[in-house]
Parts: sequence; C-alpha cells; structure tokens
Amino acid sequence: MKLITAIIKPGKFDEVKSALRAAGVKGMTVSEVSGVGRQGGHVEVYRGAEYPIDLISKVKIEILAENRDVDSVINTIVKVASTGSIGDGKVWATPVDSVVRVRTGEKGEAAI
Amino acid sequence: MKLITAIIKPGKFDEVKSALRAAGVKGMTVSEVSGVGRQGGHVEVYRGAEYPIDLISKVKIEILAENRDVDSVINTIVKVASTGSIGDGKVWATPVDSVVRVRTGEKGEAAI
Amino acid sequence: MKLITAIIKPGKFDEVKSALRAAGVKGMTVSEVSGVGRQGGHVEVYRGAEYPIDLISKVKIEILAENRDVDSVINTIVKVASTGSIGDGKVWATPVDSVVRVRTGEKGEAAI
Amino acid sequence: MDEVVLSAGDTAWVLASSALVLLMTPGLAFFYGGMVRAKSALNMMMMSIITIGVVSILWVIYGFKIAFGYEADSPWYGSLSTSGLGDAVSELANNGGVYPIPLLAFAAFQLMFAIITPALISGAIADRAKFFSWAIFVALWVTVVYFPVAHWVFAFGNKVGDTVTGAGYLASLGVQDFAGGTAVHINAGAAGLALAIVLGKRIGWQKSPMRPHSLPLVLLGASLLWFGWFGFNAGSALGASGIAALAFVNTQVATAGAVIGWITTERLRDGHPTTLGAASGAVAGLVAITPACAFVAPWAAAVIGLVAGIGCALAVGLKYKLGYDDSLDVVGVHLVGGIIGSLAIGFFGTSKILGLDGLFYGGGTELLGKQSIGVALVMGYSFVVTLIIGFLIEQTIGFRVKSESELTGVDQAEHAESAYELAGVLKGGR
Amino acid sequence: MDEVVLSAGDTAWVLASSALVLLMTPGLAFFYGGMVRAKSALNMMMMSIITIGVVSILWVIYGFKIAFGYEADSPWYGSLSTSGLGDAVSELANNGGVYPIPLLAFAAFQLMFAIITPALISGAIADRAKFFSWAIFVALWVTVVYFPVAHWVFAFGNKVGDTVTGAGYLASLGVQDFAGGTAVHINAGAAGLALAIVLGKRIGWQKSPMRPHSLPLVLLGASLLWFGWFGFNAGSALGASGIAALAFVNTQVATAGAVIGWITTERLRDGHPTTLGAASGAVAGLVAITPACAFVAPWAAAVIGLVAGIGCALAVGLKYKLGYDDSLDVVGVHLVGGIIGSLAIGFFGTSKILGLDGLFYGGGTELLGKQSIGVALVMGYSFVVTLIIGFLIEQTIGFRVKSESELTGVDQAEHAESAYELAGVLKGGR
Amino acid sequence: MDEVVLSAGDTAWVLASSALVLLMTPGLAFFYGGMVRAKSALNMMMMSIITIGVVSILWVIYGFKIAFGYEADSPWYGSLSTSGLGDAVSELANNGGVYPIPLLAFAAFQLMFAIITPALISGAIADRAKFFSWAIFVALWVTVVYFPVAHWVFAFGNKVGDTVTGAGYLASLGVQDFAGGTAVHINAGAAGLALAIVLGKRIGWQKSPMRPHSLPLVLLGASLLWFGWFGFNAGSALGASGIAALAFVNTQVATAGAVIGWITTERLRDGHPTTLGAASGAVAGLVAITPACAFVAPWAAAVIGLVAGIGCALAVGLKYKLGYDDSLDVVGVHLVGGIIGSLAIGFFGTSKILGLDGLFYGGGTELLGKQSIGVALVMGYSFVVTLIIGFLIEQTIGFRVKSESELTGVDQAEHAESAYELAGVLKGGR
Ligand SMILES: Nc1ncnc2c1ncn2[C@@H]1O[C@H](COP(=O)(O)OP(=O)(O)O)[C@@H](O)[C@H]1O
Ligand SMILES: Nc1ncnc2c1ncn2[C@@H]1O[C@H](COP(=O)(O)OP(=O)(O)O)[C@@H](O)[C@H]1O
Ligand SMILES: Nc1ncnc2c1ncn2[C@@H]1O[C@H](COP(=O)(O)OP(=O)(O)O)[C@@H](O)[C@H]1O
Repeated sequence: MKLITAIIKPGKFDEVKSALRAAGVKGMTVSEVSGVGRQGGHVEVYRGAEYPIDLISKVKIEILAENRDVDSVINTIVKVASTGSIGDGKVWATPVDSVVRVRTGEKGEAAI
Repeated sequence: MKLITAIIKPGKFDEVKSALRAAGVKGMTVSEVSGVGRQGGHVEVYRGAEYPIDLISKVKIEILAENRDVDSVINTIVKVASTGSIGDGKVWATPVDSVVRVRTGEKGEAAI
Repeated sequence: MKLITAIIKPGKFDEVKSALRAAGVKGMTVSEVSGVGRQGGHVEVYRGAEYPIDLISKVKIEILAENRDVDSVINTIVKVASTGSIGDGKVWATPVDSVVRVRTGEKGEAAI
Repeated sequence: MDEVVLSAGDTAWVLASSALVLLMTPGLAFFYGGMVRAKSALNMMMMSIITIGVVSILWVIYGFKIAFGYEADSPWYGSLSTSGLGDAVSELANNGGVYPIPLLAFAAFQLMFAIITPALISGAIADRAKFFSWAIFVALWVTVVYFPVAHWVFAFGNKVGDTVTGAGYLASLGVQDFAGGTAVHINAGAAGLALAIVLGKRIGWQKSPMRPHSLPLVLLGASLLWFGWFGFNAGSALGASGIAALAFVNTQVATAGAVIGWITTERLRDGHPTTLGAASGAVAGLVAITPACAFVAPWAAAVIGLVAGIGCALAVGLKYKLGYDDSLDVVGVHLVGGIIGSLAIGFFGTSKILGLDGLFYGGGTELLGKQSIGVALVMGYSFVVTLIIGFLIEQTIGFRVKSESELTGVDQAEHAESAYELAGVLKGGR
Repeated sequence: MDEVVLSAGDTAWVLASSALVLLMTPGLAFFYGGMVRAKSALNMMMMSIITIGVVSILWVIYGFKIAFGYEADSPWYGSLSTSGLGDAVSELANNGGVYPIPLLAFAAFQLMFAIITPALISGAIADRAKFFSWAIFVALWVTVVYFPVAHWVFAFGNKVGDTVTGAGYLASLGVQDFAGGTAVHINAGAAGLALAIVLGKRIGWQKSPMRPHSLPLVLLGASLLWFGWFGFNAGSALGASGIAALAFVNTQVATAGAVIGWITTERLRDGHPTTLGAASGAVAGLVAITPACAFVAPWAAAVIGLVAGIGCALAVGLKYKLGYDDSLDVVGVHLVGGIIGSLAIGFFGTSKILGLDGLFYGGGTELLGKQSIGVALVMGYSFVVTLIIGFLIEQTIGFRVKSESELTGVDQAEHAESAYELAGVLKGGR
Repeated sequence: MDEVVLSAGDTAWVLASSALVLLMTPGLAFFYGGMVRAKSALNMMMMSIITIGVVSILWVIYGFKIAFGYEADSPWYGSLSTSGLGDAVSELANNGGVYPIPLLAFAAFQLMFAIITPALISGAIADRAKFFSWAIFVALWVTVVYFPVAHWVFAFGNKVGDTVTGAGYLASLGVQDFAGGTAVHINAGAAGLALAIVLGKRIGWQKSPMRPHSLPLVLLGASLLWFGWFGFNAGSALGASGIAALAFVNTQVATAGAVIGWITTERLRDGHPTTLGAASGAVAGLVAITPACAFVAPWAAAVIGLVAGIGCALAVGLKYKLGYDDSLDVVGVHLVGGIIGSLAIGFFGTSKILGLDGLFYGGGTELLGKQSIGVALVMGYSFVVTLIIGFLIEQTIGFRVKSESELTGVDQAEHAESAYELAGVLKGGR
C-alpha cells in the first residue's frame, strides 16, 4: 500500500479527477495549498504599496493505492496535469503501513 | 514513531478530539479537506444551471504516535468516527524517521 | 529522498521561508492547519455564551529533500521557527519512495 | 372646516420613510443571516425575503382593509373586503383625521410595518425551518395576528365632526404606541417564543458551538436597521413636522444609549465589549424607543435606551435558564425591549410634548396602567394564536426539517445552494 | 398662466430620489459582483464604478443637452452644445411643462439613469473584459446610444402655450414609458446581447462550474437595487404627489409578485426555490414595473410582477439553447423584463389613472401598438449600434483579455488585486 | 418681517439628509474595516460604532450648545449649558437667520457631523488601539476640539434686525466652508496625524504585508459614504432649494472626477487601476468638494475632483517618506483633500452663485487669503490639542495594546471575537 501525493495546478484539477476515475481510482482526498518554487508569483499594489505575492495556489491530491497500481496512477496524473509550463507540480509516493475503513473496520486492500 | 492520518466526517470531529484526548493523545494537527469516494455528492442549481458537487467536506487529523500507541489510537478513531453510513472515511499509518520539537529541539519520543 | 513536514506558528512563516530559500531549498508546499496541543486556546463570548476555542492556527510546510539535506533543513527550521514559548510546533521526516516532476516527467533528485 | 390639500413636503417625507422601512427587512436578513452558521445563512435571509413577497401581495388584496378599514366599525378589525387601493390615487390618508398625504403613501408606509413584523419572528427558529412552511405561516400569521393587532393599535378610525367610527380597541382606550412597540415588537417577540417552543431546540444546542459566521454582515444589518428606523419612527408622524424631528432625535439618542448599555454590561459580566453586543444593543435601543419616541424628551430617550441596552443584554441569557431555543433572541430583544419601551411611556411621557404626563412628570399611574393593558393584551393574543398556527402547520405539512438536513445545513436541503464559494477551486468542497 | 414657484416638497423628493438612484449602481455592482467567481469579482464591480465616473463627467459637458435640450427642435436628439448647468441654480425644470423643482435637481435625477443603463450591460461580459476598453465603450455608448434614446423617450420638449418644440420621437408619438422600460432596460438588454456576441463565450463555459461566489453579496445588491428603485420609479413623478405614491406601491407589489413567480418556477422545475432566484426575481419585477408603474392599478402590478418573474426565470435558459454567453443574464432579465413591462401598459393601462385605457380596459389595441413600436425601435437601434461600437473596440484596442488572464482571474490581470484575504496568513495563497 | 412658518418640504429634506449622514458612519466602518487585516476588522468597525454612541449622548447633554449656542456671545464657543433640546419641539432653527425647519431637525443633522468627524480619525490608528481608551479619547476630543471648532465655522449666531450675537470666529471672518472642509476633514486629518504619532508604528510596518482583507467591504463602505454624502453636502443647504440641487450635482461630479483622477494616477505610476484606488478616489473627491459644493459651478467641481483624486493618490505615499504610520491615510485623504477643497473656493468661487468671486473669476486673492486662515487655524489647533489629549491618555490608561495582542489580532484581545467563521467546521481554527 502506498500514499500518492500530487501537487498540481488548480485549473487542471477537474481533468485529473476525471482521468483518475476513468482509470479506476475510487477515492481521493483533496485540499487547497500554496506552493513556492521556480514559478514566479505576481505583484499586487494597494495605495501605491507593492505586495509581492510569491505563494501560488495549488491543489493537493492524496490517493491511497495498492502497490501494483502506483505507477499507473502516477503516470495518469503526470500525463493529464502537465501543461509544459513551470509550476505544473510534483507527484510523490510514500509507504503506508496500514489502512482502515472507518465505516466497517475493514483493513488493507479492502479498505480503499 | 508513526504518523496516523485520519479522514473523517466534519460532524464527528469534536467527539473524536475528545475521545483522543481522553485516550492520552496530547496533540494533533487538523485541516479541512474535500473527499471524493463512494459517497455521492449533491446538486446545486443556479438560475437553472445544475452544478453537481461531488467533493464532500471532510476533516483530516494527523497524529504523531509512538509505535506502541498506534493501534489504540486507530481503534479509538474508528470507533468514535463511525456512523455506519458511506463516507465515514479512512485512517492510515505511515512510518516516520525522526521528529523534533521546535521549541526545545527535543527529539523522538520526547518531542511529541 | 525524504518528505520533511513542519508545523509552525503563522507569525514565523515569512522568516522560515526566507531562511529555507537562503539555505538552498528551491520549493515547498504550504497550507493552513489548526493545531491541538499543550498550548492553550482562548475563549470567545457571543451574547453571553462562551465558546472555548482550542484549535490554534498553524502553518504546515512540506519539503521534499534529498537524504543528505534533511538534517540541515530540519535544523534551519527549528532554529528560525523557535520562539521558546509553547506551541512552536514540530518537524518530522518521512521516507519517500519516488518523486516525479509533472512538467517534465523527470524523476528522483532531478525532480525537486 | 378648511379643505385639506396635499402637502408635498409631508408626502416626500412619508415616501422616503416608506423606502427606509422597506430597507429594514433586508437589513434584518443580514443582521440575522450573519448571526447563524454559514451553512444556514441563506435560509435565514430567505425567510425575510419571502415575507416581503407574501405580505405585499396580501396587503393589496385584503390586508390594508383589515388593519385600517373602518367600515365594519369594530374595535377588533377593520373591514373584511378587498383593498381597492388602485382607485386611491387622489385620496388623502384618513386615520382619526385627514392627513395631507396620499392614501397610497399611507398604505405603502404601513405595508412596510406589516412586512417586518413577521420577518422579525424568523430569528427564533433559525437553522431548522422548512421554507415553504414558513411562507404559509407568514400568510396565516399576518392575516389573523398582525392585521387585526395593527387595527387595535394604529387605527384611529374615521372622524367626522366629533364622531369617530371604527377606531381600534387599544387606540380608543388611549394606549400610546407611536411607532409599534406593541403592534410590532411585543407582537413579534411573543410569536417568536411560541414558534421556538413549537419547533423545539436545534440539534446540539448548548453543546455544539454556534458562532455567528460573519460579524461584518451582522453589523451591516444593524446599520441598515438603524438607518431605516428613522423612517419607522420619525415617519410615523406622517409628516415632516416638529414631532417627526423629535422622534428622529430620540431614536438616535436612545440607540446610542443602548449600545453603551449593552457593551458595558458585557464588559462587566464577560470581560469584553463585543461587536455582536454593540449591534444587538443598537437594535434593543431602537426597539425600546419605538413606542415612546414622540412622547418623551431626549434625555429620557437616552435613559430608556440605556435601560433597554442593559435589560436586553441580561434578558438574552434567559433562554438558557428556561430551556427554549429562541435562536437569535427575538424574545430577549424584541419582546423585552418592546415591553421596556411601552411601559417607559407611563414613566417618562410628558405633556410638554403630547399632552400626556407619565409618572415622573406627576401624571400618576393612569397612563402606566393603560400601557400595561396594551402590553398584556398584545402579548397574550400573539403568543396563543401563534402557538395554534405553529402546531397546525407542524401537524400537517411539518414545520421542521429532517435532522439530517439540519446537520448538513438547511441551505443545501431547502435551497440547493451554498452562501459562499470563496476558494474558487474546490467547488463545493464544503 | 400663474407663475410657477419652487416647491420644497417636490424638490425634497426628487433630491432624495436622485440619491436613491445613485445608490442603485453600487447596488448593481454588488448584485453582479457576488454572482461571478471570486477571482473576477473586483473587475465586475469596477465596471459599474468607472461607469459612474465617466458618465457623470460627460453629462455635465454635453450629455444633459443631447438628452434634454430642445433647442435643435429634433425628435432624435436634443441640442449639441455644452450643458451650461453651472448657471442653472434658480431655473426650474422644463420638460413638456414647467416643474416646480430646480433644473439642477432634474439634471441630477436624470444623470443617475444615464449611469445605471450602461452599467447594466456589464453583466453580459463578466470575467473577460479589458477595463480600459470598457471605459471607452461606456463613453461612446452613452454618447451615441443612451443620450439620444433618452431624448426619444423622456424629452417632452419646451411647451409655450400649446406649442411644443424639441420633444423626442417616441414621446410625441404617445409611447408610454414612465421610468425607463425602453430607454433603460430594453436598451441595456439589447446592448448586452450585442456585446456578449462581440466578446464571445468564456473559456470553459457550460463545462467548468461558474457558481456565484457570494450569495449574501448578491442579496445585498438586490436589496440596494430594490430600495433605490423607489427613487427610480416614484421619483419619476418629479414630485411628491399621488402619482408618486401609486408608482411606489406598484413598485413594491410587482417586485413581491416577481419574487414569488421566479422561485415558484424554480420549485416546480428544479426542485428548490433559491436565493439567487429570489434576488433575480426581485430585479425582474422591478424591471417590468418600471415603464408601467404609474399607469396601472396595484392588482395589475402584482400580475405584471408575477408574469415577469415566471417569464424571466424561463428566459434565462435561452442562452444555453441559442449559444451566447450573456454571463449574468442581461438579456433574460432586462430585455425580457423590459419588454414584458412595456407591453403590459397596452393591456393593463387604465384611464382612471392617467387618461389611457389598455386592452383589458376596453381601450383597444392602439396603445399596445404604440408600445410595440417603442420596444422595437429602441431594441433594434441599441443592438445594431452596440454591435458596431463593440466590434470597433475589439478590432482596435481589443475588448477581451488574454485567455491566460481569464484563467488566472481578470482581477489580478487588470487590477493587480484580490477581492479577499481572509486567511491573513498565507498572503496571496490564492 | 414676515413670520417664518415651518416648511414641510425643507424639513423633509433635512430629516432625510440627517438619516443619510448617520449612515455615513457605518459606511466609514466598512470602508475602514475592509482595509485592515481580518484579525482586526471588528475593532476597526467598533471604533466607529462607539463614536456614534458617545457623541450622541454628549450632544444632547452639552455638545449642541457648545457648538451652536450663542448665549455666551463668544467667537470661540457657544454656551456652556445643558442643551435642553427636549422642549424644542416647536422651535425653528436659528443660525444667522431663522430657518423654516424644526430646531430639533437642525440639531439632529449637525449631530451626525459631530459623530463622523472623530470616527474619521480612527483610520490613523488601525490595528493597535485599546477600545476603552478610544472611547475616552472621543469624549474628550469632541468636547475640546470638535464642538468649539464647529462653533468657529458653522455658527452664524443669532440675528435680530442687523445685530448678530455669538457667531463663530471663522464664520464672522467670512471664511467659507459649506459642509465641513475645515471643521470636519482638516480637523480629523490633523488629529489623525497627531494620533498616529502618539501611538507609533504598527509592528512589522513596511515589512509584513498588510493587505486589505475584503475589497468588497471597502467598496460597500465607499458606496454608503457616497450615498450619505448627498445628505452631508446638499443637506447643508438646510432646505430643498436650488442651492441644495447645486451642491448635489457638484458632489456627484467632483466624486466622478476624483475616481478618474486617482485610478489614472495609479495606471500611470503602478501599472494598474485598482478597486482600492477607485474607492479611495471617490472619498477624496467627496472630501474636496465638501467645503466648495455650493460656491462653484459643476465644471469647476469636476476639476476640483480631478485635482483631489490625483493629489490624494500622490499624498498617501508621504507617510512612507516621513515615517509615520497613518494606517488608512487619514492625512493623505482627509487632510490633503480638505485643504484642496477649502482653498479651491478661493480660486473657483463665483458670484453668480453666492455673491463671492474667487481668483479665477476676477475676485482677487482676498477670498483665498481668508480660506488659508481657516485652514491654518483649524489644522494647527486640532493637531496640537489632539497631541496633548493623545499623550495624556497614553500616559495614564494607555492607548496602545500589548504587542502580543497586536500580533494575534486586536479583535481577539479587545473584543474576544473573530470577524468570520466561514469554514464552520474548525471553529476558531484561525
Ligand atoms: N522541494 C519541494 N517540496 C515540496 N513541494 C515542492 C517542492 N518543490 C516544488 N514543490 C511544489 O511544486 C510546485 C511547482 O514547483 P515549481 O518549482 O514552481 O515548478 P516545476 O514543478 O514545474 O518545476 C510548487 O508550487 C510547490 O507546491
Ligand atoms: N483511495 C483513497 N485515497 C485517499 N482518500 C480516500 C480514498 N478513498 C476514500 N478516501 C477518502 O475517504 C472518504 C470516504 O470515502 P468513501 O468511499 O466515500 O466512503 P467509505 O470510506 O465509507 O467507503 C472520501 O471522501 C475521501 O476523503
Ligand atoms: N502528536 C502530535 N501529532 C501531530 N501534531 C502535533 C502533535 N502534537 C502537537 N502537534 C502540533 O504541534 C503544535 C504545537 O504543539 P504544542 O504541544 O502546543 O506545543 P510544543 O510543540 O511547543 O510542545 C500543535 O498545535 C499541533 O499542530
């Protein structure tokens, strides 16, 4: 069992969600985050005072996946979320020791 | 040391927090997330245009716990957060290499 | 490759970000979270009814780092984010199996 | 008798006042809407909006005549006939004397009172009412409660020479209520209590936190109420006169006093003067001065405001002791404030202004006695009849939403909408 | 002829009305601003604000004379000269007769109409217009569309004895439009359609969700519009008279009817009565009663409102069928509502009030015929000329922002600002 | 001399104006409240609300008499006695002549000016003032600064035949200030500078970002200010006259000019025209036209507005150069705008309107000289006395919150509240 975490551009979220569902991913957990990276920010001006805004809005997707699905999930995300311009984001996978479904108490594969 | 992550229904958060405290958990980090899963969403209608809302509001709890406490923490969450209806959420545990308390620089068990 | 997660006080975020950049960290992902811990909350009163607010606003920073940089990144955060008062937060590191840059598909070290 | 001709100045003031009083109902929607949680803010506001819709239509059909008709010559109701307002373009207002303003201006002004009164009640049943049932309730309630009660209090009848026909019961008795302490606030407050009992407590009441989701919205609502209330009170002079100016000054001063009274109470009791307290204090002061605004001197208005601010700040705690979930304190603010103001006339009323002396000006307890009758009659009638209407609706089409809907938020269940979508990314993430 | 002297009462009402109508444009800004996504809320509101700026200045320079001058004695435009308003302190208003109000009060009142009309159009091009191009558009549009059309409809000319010079074409024809069904709403609605065509559909239209980001803001806007509209309609009597009171009552009743009409349609069609529907219904009712408000009886106003509420609720779906992205339904609400109201005079107009009988009062189809001419002429002229202006701007300085800016949000691109910063921690995290 | 009888028309306009001016103070609360960070929005707004409370009460006790009494026959203050407003129901206003409006209407109208002036000052000390200390400051400041200064400027004394007693110093000198450029705006601006110095810079000033947390709220505030300002300026005619209409038109035109002036300056200097700039420009224009609105022609009003828009847009940068943290630019907008407007009378004033010619109309520099005296006297007095009051409070009960409270947010520390709870789940997560 792995946890796949993807940071992507907000505008790509709907597409990625659909693609993942089409690829058989049944669930995911999503949140709004801000990213710092190579991608530059923008400047806002209020009454002449400049505010450099270097945090950029991103969407974070977390997906629990069985080991055999990890690569295909990552590939799907990379393929759909990529625009080729700086700031497209990262995807990474981390090991998971155990998973439980709260509703039923089912564990492991059965829980996702 | 493990990191326990739980995705639960927002309405259950207060109860879970109290139960964890009662069970001796001293700290946790909480955020608002949206979930996609088996649980259906709802439809909103604005001037006749329908918007299917398939992201559902959830609360994410992250708890650093010593290995020996992991099972009991997970069990507490599953017990309290379960309503028996779809969408109750997941709990998972991942390995942690090291932990530091920012205030004191204490490491490992002493840090949580 | 490791994922370093830091929970710090919001007021310290700007300083930590600058220090990390100065230390060569090129990217990070940031979100707003709420913390429960030793630090007490406060009480709000609305029409005489008291609401104890025990969730405290924190900032969560996630940084993918190569193994050799992990300690220095953690040390930087601990040094800069510490005020010496309760609630300064935690920093922890977890193992990462693989990382991909969405834009290019680059993997591992090249991806961060 | 000289012929009365239309006064453009008086008409201008009454029209402006009517617009101001209309604005109070959206103001109330924001005041109430900001006080509930984000998940039921829309429903809270919609209860006010639909009230404007329903009452305006009924007013034109028969409401105006039940309240201000005198043809039936009854102290309890006006005439039971259609309003026929359409032909009234060149008629002047007639209510215990002929006023130099168009009858339609009078009808418009009084309509706004008939709208805000039921809207006030909605605060008692926040977060849990079925929208359609609320609309039905409003239609029934104005018909059997507000329209008649407005007749009792505000209808001074048709005066020909010295003969007056069709004046309302309390009006003929000499109960004083300049702008609606009994007919509007006590009436709504007692009804609020009844409905809070009918619908019962919200799930999690006194357990889950139910904080106001937007205090700026609350403050906006209170501000629009304050602004509009100048129309409510000073407009009730039905002309741009010295009495209107007195009512205006008193409205301002009493409200100021009540703001200070409420937040001082909070400072002493809870440790901090709050924004919600200031907004609530303003409304309490406005309520209390409403019946009295043209009968007392400005210094007395300040005192009445101060007393109302302190009194209501203490009264809103009652519900926790007595165990009814009057969610947004319709009882604590409108019933209590209305009673304070109505009785205050008995103490502070002065003959220098309107020929009536209260207790403090040596007028004895006669006026106070009459005021008490007005308070008791309206309170009792409104409470009992509302209880009956409420139970009828609850037993037939149901008044309260399913508990599941209440938990998710009544906005989604009743209106299929969310108040805010600020993130812009995770549509409906909440 | 008796000399006409200034009436303070009439002046008071017209000044108050002018202030009320000014407030409608910020009201519109909030109504529209709440309906778009958070990332373009500021731009939406700024389109209204700059309209106030541009039109006010042009009005003083030449706008007032193009609309209300009679020196050129043309049915199509007033005089082409500078307004010279500065010297007019003691002149009374003159428009088909001398009104006992200062000419400057009349000029101020009419200015507010000239402001809100172009502002209404902006709803059709939400989320994608260059701010500077919009400002240029407004300047051109009022000059060649609004000012002349206002002359056609609202200029009753200079009456000396029985001779009238310089009255507008539709005014002399006997087309009735009390407060701007043709000149304001049909005009803006047709222009909105033209601009929606010029700018094209938003990226992701009908695919990405584009939910209102703040319904409380929408409701605030609708409330201020409603409140201000009493000045718009009842103020159009240019005095505090019985006609003003009738217009006032009708405005209230029609709006109430339309709220009920719209949300009932929603309830039946979509399953839920919504807040956006109630707000939209209110505006539809206000639009529809605008031309008719002083010509019909209150019961008819309720019917007109009801019809407009239902009609506009159905009409807003048209754009999906016909494929133009009229983002905030300027066509569905203002064009359709304006047509309903303008034609309604032909049915419900009654001689009991203004000497004109519509079809339902046995007046035959004559009035209806005239009304149709007014509707068609204004609609056609506005649509064609707006199309030309729009294309001219698109071809020269460009009217639509880059698609990248549209995706990030036009607020950042055009104004370097974000509407909200509620988190307070992660500045600009969005 | 004919007996003066009450004019219902004039009274209607003054009452409506009083309500409009009251609304300006909540408007200011939103304008300021939106501009600060979410964590101190409530405190910002509460400073305005408590000002309404404190000043209204003091006005009734003694304020009105200090400002407008003439019994002491002093150019520096009115009478030092209780106001006794309660008996004044049938008295007409008397201020350099008898006005046909109730004295109480005049008192209500002027009260609203006494309220907003200290409220304006609060913008200079955003995010860091103790609430209770602010309330004490307001009470002291109106007593020793506003009430006397209002006497200097606005009190035209008691005229019997040709003898005038008790007129204010600047009024008798012939310094012109129609609606409060000196008494209100320069007065508040100079006081704001003094308080900004007393309280010192906010922690993190010019380092941490301090972005407005809600521009829609800022725009709402600016809109209510604009709307209410018609009462402020046109109401200052104390009647519904041609002068009122001129003041109305000029108010609109100058504001439009200033919106354009400010955002054009931004476009050229910073690259983008902003919403905050448009809102700020509107307020700058309103400020600048205030003293001049009844003395100049509309074209001149447009020019004054344009100059004020540009001038204030440049002036708000001064604080960064000079190093005082006038947080919301009370100096840059009110002091600078007030000076521009007051001096503008010396240039653009025209005898065609009020019998006074400025420099550009060949009247020489006499008027300009008098205006300069008015500006200098009010500015100097207000600055010095405010500095003294401010230091007194700081040294005794303390004026600034603890730095810890400032960091967490003054709302929590002073009011135990949070402005927003939109999430609804993680109560108090922020
Ligand atoms: N080392 C890192 N650790 C965690 N998140 C990162 C890291 N580097 C980048 N990110 C995330 O990825 C996003 C995109 O990174 P960026 O460097 O801007 O572009 P790209 O991925 O195309 O090279 C950032 O906004 C941030 O959220
Ligand atoms: N594969 C997954 N990875 C990450 N989070 C998931 C996954 N599946 C479900 N979730 C989270 O768990 C929540 C509940 O899942 P759902 O399938 O709706 O119900 P249940 O857990 O009762 O089967 C989802 O809303 C989502 O936040
Ligand atoms: N066991 C834990 N698991 C996850 N997060 C924790 C844990 N304990 C504390 N935290 C986070 O760290 C923050 C600070 O912890 P706290 O106990 O208040 O102070 P300190 O770290 O100074 O001892 C908390 O607000 C919470 O966000």
